[in-house]
Amino acid sequence: MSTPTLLERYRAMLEMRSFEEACQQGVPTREVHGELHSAIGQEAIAAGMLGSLREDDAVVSTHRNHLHALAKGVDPRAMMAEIFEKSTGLCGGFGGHMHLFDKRLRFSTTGIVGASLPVALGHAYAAVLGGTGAVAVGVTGDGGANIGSFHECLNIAGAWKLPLVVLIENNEWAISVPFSESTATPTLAERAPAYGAWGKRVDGLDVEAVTEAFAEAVAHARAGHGPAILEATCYRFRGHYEGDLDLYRKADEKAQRLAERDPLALTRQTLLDRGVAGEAELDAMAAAASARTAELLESVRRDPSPAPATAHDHVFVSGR
Amino acid sequence: MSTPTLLERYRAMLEMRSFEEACQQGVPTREVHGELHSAIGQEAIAAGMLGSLREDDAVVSTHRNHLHALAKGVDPRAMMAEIFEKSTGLCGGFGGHMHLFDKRLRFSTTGIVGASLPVALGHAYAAVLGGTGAVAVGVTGDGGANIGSFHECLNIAGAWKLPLVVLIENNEWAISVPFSESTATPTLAERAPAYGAWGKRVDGLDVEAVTEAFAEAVAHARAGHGPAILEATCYRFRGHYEGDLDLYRKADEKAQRLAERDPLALTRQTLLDRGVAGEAELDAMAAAASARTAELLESVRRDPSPAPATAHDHVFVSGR
Amino acid sequence: MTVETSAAVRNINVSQAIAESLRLEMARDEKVVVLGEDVGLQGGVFGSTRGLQREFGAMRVRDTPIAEMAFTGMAVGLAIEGYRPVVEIMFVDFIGVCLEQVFNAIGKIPYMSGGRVEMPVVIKTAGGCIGSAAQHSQCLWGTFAHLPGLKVVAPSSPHDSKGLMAAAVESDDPVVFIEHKGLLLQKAATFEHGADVPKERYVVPLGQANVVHAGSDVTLVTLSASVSDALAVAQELDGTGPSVEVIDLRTVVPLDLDTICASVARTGRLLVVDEDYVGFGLSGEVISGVVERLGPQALRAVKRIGVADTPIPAAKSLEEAVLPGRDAIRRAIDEVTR
Amino acid sequence: MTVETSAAVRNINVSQAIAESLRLEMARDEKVVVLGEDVGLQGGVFGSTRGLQREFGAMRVRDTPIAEMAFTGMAVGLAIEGYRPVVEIMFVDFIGVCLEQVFNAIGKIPYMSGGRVEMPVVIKTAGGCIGSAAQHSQCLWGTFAHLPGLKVVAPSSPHDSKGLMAAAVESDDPVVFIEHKGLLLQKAATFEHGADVPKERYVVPLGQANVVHAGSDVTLVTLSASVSDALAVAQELDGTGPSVEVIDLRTVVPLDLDTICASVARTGRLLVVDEDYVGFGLSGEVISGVVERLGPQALRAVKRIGVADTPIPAAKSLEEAVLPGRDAIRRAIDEVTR
Ligand SMILES: Cc1ncc(C[n+]2csc(CCOP(=O)(O)OP(=O)(O)O)c2C)c(N)n1
Ligand SMILES: Cc1ncc(C[n+]2csc(CCOP(=O)(O)OP(=O)(O)O)c2C)c(N)n1
Ligand SMILES: [Mg+2]
Ligand SMILES: [Mg+2]
Repeated sequence: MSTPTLLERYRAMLEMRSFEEACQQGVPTREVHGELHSAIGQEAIAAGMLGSLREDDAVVSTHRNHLHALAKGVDPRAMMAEIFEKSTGLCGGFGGHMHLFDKRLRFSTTGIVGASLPVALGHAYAAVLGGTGAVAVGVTGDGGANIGSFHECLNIAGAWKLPLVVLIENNEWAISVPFSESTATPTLAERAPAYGAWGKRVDGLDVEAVTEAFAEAVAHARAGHGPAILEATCYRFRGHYEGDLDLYRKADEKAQRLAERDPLALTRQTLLDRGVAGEAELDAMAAAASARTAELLESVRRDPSPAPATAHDHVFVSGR
Repeated sequence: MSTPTLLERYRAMLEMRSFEEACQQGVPTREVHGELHSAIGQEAIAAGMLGSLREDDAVVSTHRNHLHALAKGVDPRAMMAEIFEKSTGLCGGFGGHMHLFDKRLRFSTTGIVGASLPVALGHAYAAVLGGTGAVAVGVTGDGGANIGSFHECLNIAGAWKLPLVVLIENNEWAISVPFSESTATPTLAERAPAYGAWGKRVDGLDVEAVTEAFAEAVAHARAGHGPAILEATCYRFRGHYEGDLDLYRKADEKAQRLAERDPLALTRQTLLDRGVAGEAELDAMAAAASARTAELLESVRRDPSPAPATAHDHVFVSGR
Repeated sequence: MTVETSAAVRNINVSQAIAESLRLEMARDEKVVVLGEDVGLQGGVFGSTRGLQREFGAMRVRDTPIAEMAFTGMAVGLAIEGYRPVVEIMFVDFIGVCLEQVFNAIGKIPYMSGGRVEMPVVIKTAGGCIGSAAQHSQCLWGTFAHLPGLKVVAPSSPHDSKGLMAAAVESDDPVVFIEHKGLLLQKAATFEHGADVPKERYVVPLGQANVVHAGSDVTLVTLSASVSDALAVAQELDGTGPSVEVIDLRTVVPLDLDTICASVARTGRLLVVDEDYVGFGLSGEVISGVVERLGPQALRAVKRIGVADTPIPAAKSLEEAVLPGRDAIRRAIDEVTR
Repeated sequence: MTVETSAAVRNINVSQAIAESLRLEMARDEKVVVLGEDVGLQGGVFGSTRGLQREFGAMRVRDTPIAEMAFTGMAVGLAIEGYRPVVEIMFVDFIGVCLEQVFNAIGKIPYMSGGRVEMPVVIKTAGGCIGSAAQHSQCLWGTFAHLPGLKVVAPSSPHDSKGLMAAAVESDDPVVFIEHKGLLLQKAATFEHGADVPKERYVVPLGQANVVHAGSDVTLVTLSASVSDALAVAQELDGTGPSVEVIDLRTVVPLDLDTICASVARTGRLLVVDEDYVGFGLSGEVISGVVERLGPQALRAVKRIGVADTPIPAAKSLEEAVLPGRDAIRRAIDEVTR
């Protein structure tokens, strides 16, 4: 594994942003006819994961999962086709945006808050059983860190010294409930001692900081020292789901965050400040990412919907 | 509330022990035809609760609940009748030993591990809603502290500053699984900072130490400072339930604990050492407790079983 | 028992009807408290608690962390203290994390206490399909109904939503109140039955089904969002096809077998339309209940349609294939009257 | 498919039969792992995993903390990694804390993944009454059967326990395997059917009911511990009363309606005896399934007995009153043959 450069991470962030924007286009058209949860504003976290994970490491994500899938290497076309409810999708259109499964890459998601960590714990146990040296990353939001499975999984991982990395994307909100009102402590990372775990809070808008902290967390788990909690702070740029009126947040707070704390803009500025690339090069990079995604979307849109006659397949893999 | 003297606490412990021994008698006779969980060896904890609680404070206990009920002031006769499956029981014989409910005293229990704390949290919320100044004590074992509800309840109590006292009876075992193998940290009290809670570990065989620590925990909660975790260490003197072969624990470990670390013997020795009472007086006190309980048992045994025709009553309190 | 006042009747939608009902209950009885995720500031993700926090304060209408075990279990302590908690579990699919509190505690404590402890708790939740796939589309009323001690309600209209919620809150028994997401999002003006909602408080009693369309050839038993589909088909067939009696159950527990059997005794044909999973649930209970009461010989034809033991798929093309929509209802009526 | 070898047949009890089956499966396939509370050192609170940890080590037979969400959810990750986890939930009543993992993940992932991810998971648990009241006495097979994607097994004898556990472990579909506490504690010598257990591995296939007593007047459908009661009554009536065909379902999902209907087509009378709650569950499904297949006119009488929608009470006098024991079976046979 070679660690991507900042420029490469920036490119990944651009691709992630344009992927999310493409998905949004399916909502008003009802090509995506259920809820869609966008991770716009949280790209630096997923981009910070790049380079630390092996193919046999597991990542288990949540309802807000697209960027983790991309970071794990899931095929974007199959993903987008799944999100657009196509038979060519990652799961043939049966799962949809909240339920992405890639067995080979050990990537999966769940629409139930808190349900990601137990699955990740199972991967972590498998790594120890098989002596593979793999780790398992379980993702949760700040809201999800208050549900019971968080505790059960971290306690087991601590007691059994399992290679579990709990990645908390603290975007300050769980739907309409602010982090500060739902949590007993000012940070989530400070829960680590309760589980004999490694813990760190990192600025999740700073892709370099995330990269370093995530690598450290993974290294801790991979070395057999037990679980790690990495809390990455960020801000939910969109409503909870596309279409959420989002009236419960102060409009000016949101506007300010979008204007001043956009991880893409911040990274771009760093690249410019350091002279890694110029405006034109970065603009071209952004345009290329958009163009590639637009092409992808156009292509996915031509795919067929799953055949109604297959709707009762797969209940049992044995066929009965 | 006047705080009982050590001698009074010792008397309470004697009564608790003899209560538990009386209950055991129902097992071989099948008067108690389900599981029975004895708290022998854990008397100093319940006796340490005496004097700190008001009538409108709530106590929510577990499968190992008799002593907490006695400490809360539940009528021993109604309790024993319930345990012996009599129509005169606290719940008319419908609940049994694991399901004791005394609405007036705000005492209840559950047979499901971890299910006590959410109920206690509800009482704590009621205390704040009503501005009563009451507190709620939720009891759990060491094993029960690893289940998710522990986390959910302490986090909420911390975030909302609710008067919740979590009393952990750490008797070193959860059925056949030792505390040290199932828990990520050496103690449970050290989890307190993760919830912004007060936390303390106390020797649960030392009734004076428990008294002081429990009073402190209750005072913390009652003062509106949020939750408290009190971990009282002890040892399960009996099998998990009466009839458990208990082959998973080293026989000599158990024998030694019984011989050297019996909370009743320890308290008796303190009383003797301090010259509070003499051997004869303490023997007489023990004999009196046994005699009273024996009488109670005899009386309860004469009570009728619930009438089979009533078995479908009470499913809905509205009668339909 | 249903008070129908012609004055001050409005067209409001289901979420407004529920919020209005809760408002009236909270105003009548200060012991009513509402707990759940996003029920306060936002007024519920479907708006069915909108305005309550502003009116009654953040203590009585409490936004909770995502911790269903804790806040559902809180209802038990609150009930013992004399409160009447209304707990919202956002989607019924999430019951998997707190069924314990609902079925082993709330549902059983009245019985386990020998009738000494009441559990006047409402578990308010949303079910049904609106495109969000296997983990956000279930109905699960059959799951709750199988477990003793729980009343189970699933209204089909704004009118019934308001009146049944009043009944649920005033009930001393625990009630699982399953709103349908499709109905919650449906515009007021588009309701074809139960669209008029009196302004004042009224109660639609638990356990009384509603014959929403009279008929003589087939008894069609259904509930929740399927009622409008059944009605539409019945109306379409009026005069031209079989005469279909449509019964809206309103409550799954208690199940109003009296009304169902009275109808089947006339029609001899029973069709159950149920958006929940078909197997081991409501449809089997209705059929068995009728067969037990009337005897098998009283029936000429029996059928049920629903989600045939398949999780709900994501793609719309697949979702439509598993749901019991109007076409499926038409075909089923054909079959039982053939 | 059932291999019955006369050689090396022994009388062992149900917990030994299950432990033996798991031992054979673990020896055959190193991907089989067992997780749960007290399954290792103690060998299970009912002894049904005894000896496994000594033979296969503490990693493959793992004592877990009391954290059902975590260790049941672990099965998902393990299955994705190619393992075949057997998860013990000590009493089925505890499913309330981890139904989420079982019904939204294990049961639905094969479907949600479009058939790309298998869940060869066994959820092994104990149900039934042995005197421990409302929270430790339930059967709940109806609950699991209502939820798609789960096979549900409830054996009645040592023989079937061993063979069905082999089928469950080798199944690529998730299986909920509900042992009966009464059977787990029953002495080997007292089993009157299925007492002989071949020493070698054999499979009793899922979905095939067993006619344990032939008869011509009534079809009695039952399962688990009720089978012995039904058999006893049927044998008692042999010659003197109605001729009762006793069908042991063995598996609730798949439900062997072929065997049931073949019998009812002959007898015309159906009696379901079910220790689970009566309402909205197995008994309704069996009756409706038969009525749908054969038509109501094919039936002369139908009845079901079970726990009539009441939690299980503590006192023995009450417990006996709610359970479908031999007297209740006799009365029910009387009724359907009257
Ligand atoms: C058990 C459960 N409870 C509630 C929900 C509904 N829900 C979905 S996402 C969400 C908020 C999650 O907040 P957070 O974990 O902070 O993630 P974010 O949406 O901010 O990324 C809620 C309450 C759910 N899916 N599962
Ligand atoms: C959710 C749940 N899981 C498992 C059990 C079975 N069980 C009952 S008591 C017990 C051990 C509890 O250990 P601990 O909390 O330490 O209490 P102790 O018995 O030592 O007093 C277990 C596993 C249960 N009742 N509920
Ligand atoms: Mg968040
Ligand atoms: Mg313990």
